Amino acid sequence: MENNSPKIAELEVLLFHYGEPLPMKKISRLIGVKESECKELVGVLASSLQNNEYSGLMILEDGDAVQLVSKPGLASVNEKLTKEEFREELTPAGLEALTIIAYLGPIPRMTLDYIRGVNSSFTLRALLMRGLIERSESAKRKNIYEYKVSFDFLKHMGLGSIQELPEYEKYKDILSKFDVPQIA
Amino acid sequence: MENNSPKIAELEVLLFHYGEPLPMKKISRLIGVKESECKELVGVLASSLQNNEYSGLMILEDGDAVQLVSKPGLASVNEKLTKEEFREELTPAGLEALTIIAYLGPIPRMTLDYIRGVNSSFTLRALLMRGLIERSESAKRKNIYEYKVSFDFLKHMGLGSIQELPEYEKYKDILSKFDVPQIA
Amino acid sequence: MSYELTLPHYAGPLDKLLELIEEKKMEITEISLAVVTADFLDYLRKLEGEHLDPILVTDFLVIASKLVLIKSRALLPSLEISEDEELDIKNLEARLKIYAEFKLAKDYLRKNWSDMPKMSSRVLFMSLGPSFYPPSNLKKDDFVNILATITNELQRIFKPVEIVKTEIINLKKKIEEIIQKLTSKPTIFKDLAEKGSRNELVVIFLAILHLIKDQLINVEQAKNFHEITIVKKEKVG
Repeated sequence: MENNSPKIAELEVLLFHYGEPLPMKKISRLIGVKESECKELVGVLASSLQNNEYSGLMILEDGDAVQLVSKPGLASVNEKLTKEEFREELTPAGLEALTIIAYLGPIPRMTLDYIRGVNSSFTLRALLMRGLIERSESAKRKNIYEYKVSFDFLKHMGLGSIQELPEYEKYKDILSKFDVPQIA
Repeated sequence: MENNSPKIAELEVLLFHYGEPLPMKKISRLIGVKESECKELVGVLASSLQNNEYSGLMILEDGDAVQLVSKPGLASVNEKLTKEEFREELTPAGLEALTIIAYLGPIPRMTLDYIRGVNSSFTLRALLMRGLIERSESAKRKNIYEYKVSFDFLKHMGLGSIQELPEYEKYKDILSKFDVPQIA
Repeated sequence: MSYELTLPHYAGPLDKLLELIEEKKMEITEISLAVVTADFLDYLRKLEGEHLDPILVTDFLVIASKLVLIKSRALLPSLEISEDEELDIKNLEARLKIYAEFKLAKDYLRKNWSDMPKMSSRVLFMSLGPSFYPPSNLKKDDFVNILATITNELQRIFKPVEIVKTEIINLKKKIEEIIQKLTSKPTIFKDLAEKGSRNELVVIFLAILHLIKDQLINVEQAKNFHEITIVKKEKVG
């Protein structure tokens, strides 16, 4: 295997420069590698940062995009740097919706309503406004929005990716286990 | 010698966060070490980054100030990203935010978020970087920024003033009714 | 926003249902759902009394109507129900089980959530200053189109809430009607359903369960598969 380190350094520089979550597609194009290879590079950089105790940085990742952030363990310095405007308190309805979206996302509102037994439109709107979830048009069905948690959600939870949620795999497929009829 | 790695990681986070050159004095205060010790930490971080071929970052020391920047060989990929980003047309989110700011400006981010039903932080930053909007501190409320379109933007659209926007009064009226409700 | 802001301490209908079943130390089954139906309706009436967000009350009523269907079948085994309704019953069971599963996950999120983010990131292009890059995909006329879309969407979202769907008839009115219709002589239950639609039957049942709670009437069912007769209770004293 050829030496990947220059590509990995380029990847880190891109994330450092851009600051916000950078789509994997863009990264692949900019550093001139295939998307599958790009995922690998992200993995190498992530574990290199994680294992380097001198480094205060880490990778956030959701499959589509990557962001460079500070490690959650460095609470004392983090406290001094974080502005009050980033404070987000959760209501019970917000917590409930976020939990289901975190594990099952991307999901349409209908599925969320079905599981919660309530109409979630205002809760979703509030979470969107606060940047804790994102919506995008469903790949399968036009005019249907799907919701998933955002990178900011990961930052409040201190998680590197959604897969780090406990029992993620168990919950991910929960709907199929209960013989739920066709919803959304 | 005690284990310095948490302090070094904190130092990196500080530099990552501020971006600009930080005086050694400020660093020592923020991470709670003596200035002499701080110099040592900077030295360790600098050589750790230098020797790590996976890392695209380095320490730049200028007199008494320290900055985290990308390694010199890697600047071209950043330039590519910047150019691409600004050459791109505005996204639907960008167009929407810009329009609301044009008709309602100066408005705080909260009002924009409320009307759009999604968080606008990233979109606002992108519009600011493109010089299409400007921000200033609210005259009424401290620590609240308000946004309005830039003079350059108006000129580019062939408008002498905001009032020349099509159906300005009508839409300003309609949108003003949807201002954020006064809630704690 | 009212849902989020005015009701932070109110649980949703499934939450309440689960709580009632757990109080009775029962598993989630059709039987246990029938058992807690009256308690659920009782709670719903309390909610209504507090003049809460109509959306919340509607959410409760939707679940209530399914419960009453379950209860109806438990009381009246001869009751014929459609495939859709059968599915509805099975669904409610499944939904409640899924909801129960998510309770643990919810606890995890609650415990690990930090109001302030635990990680920080940099803003977009932190090291660059602003310059001028006007969009070429924006013409003056586009403004009005964009604004029309936004205002339509806002009006759709903030329109006055339809309090209860047409399917769900106003409970209190129905209760009054039933009381008026009730004479001292026995009335056949099905005579109460004027149009005889399933939904109306369900609502009547709901109303009757209220009345049972109020001890205004007695429900007598001579035998399984027999029709229920309703007698107005004589006021004592």
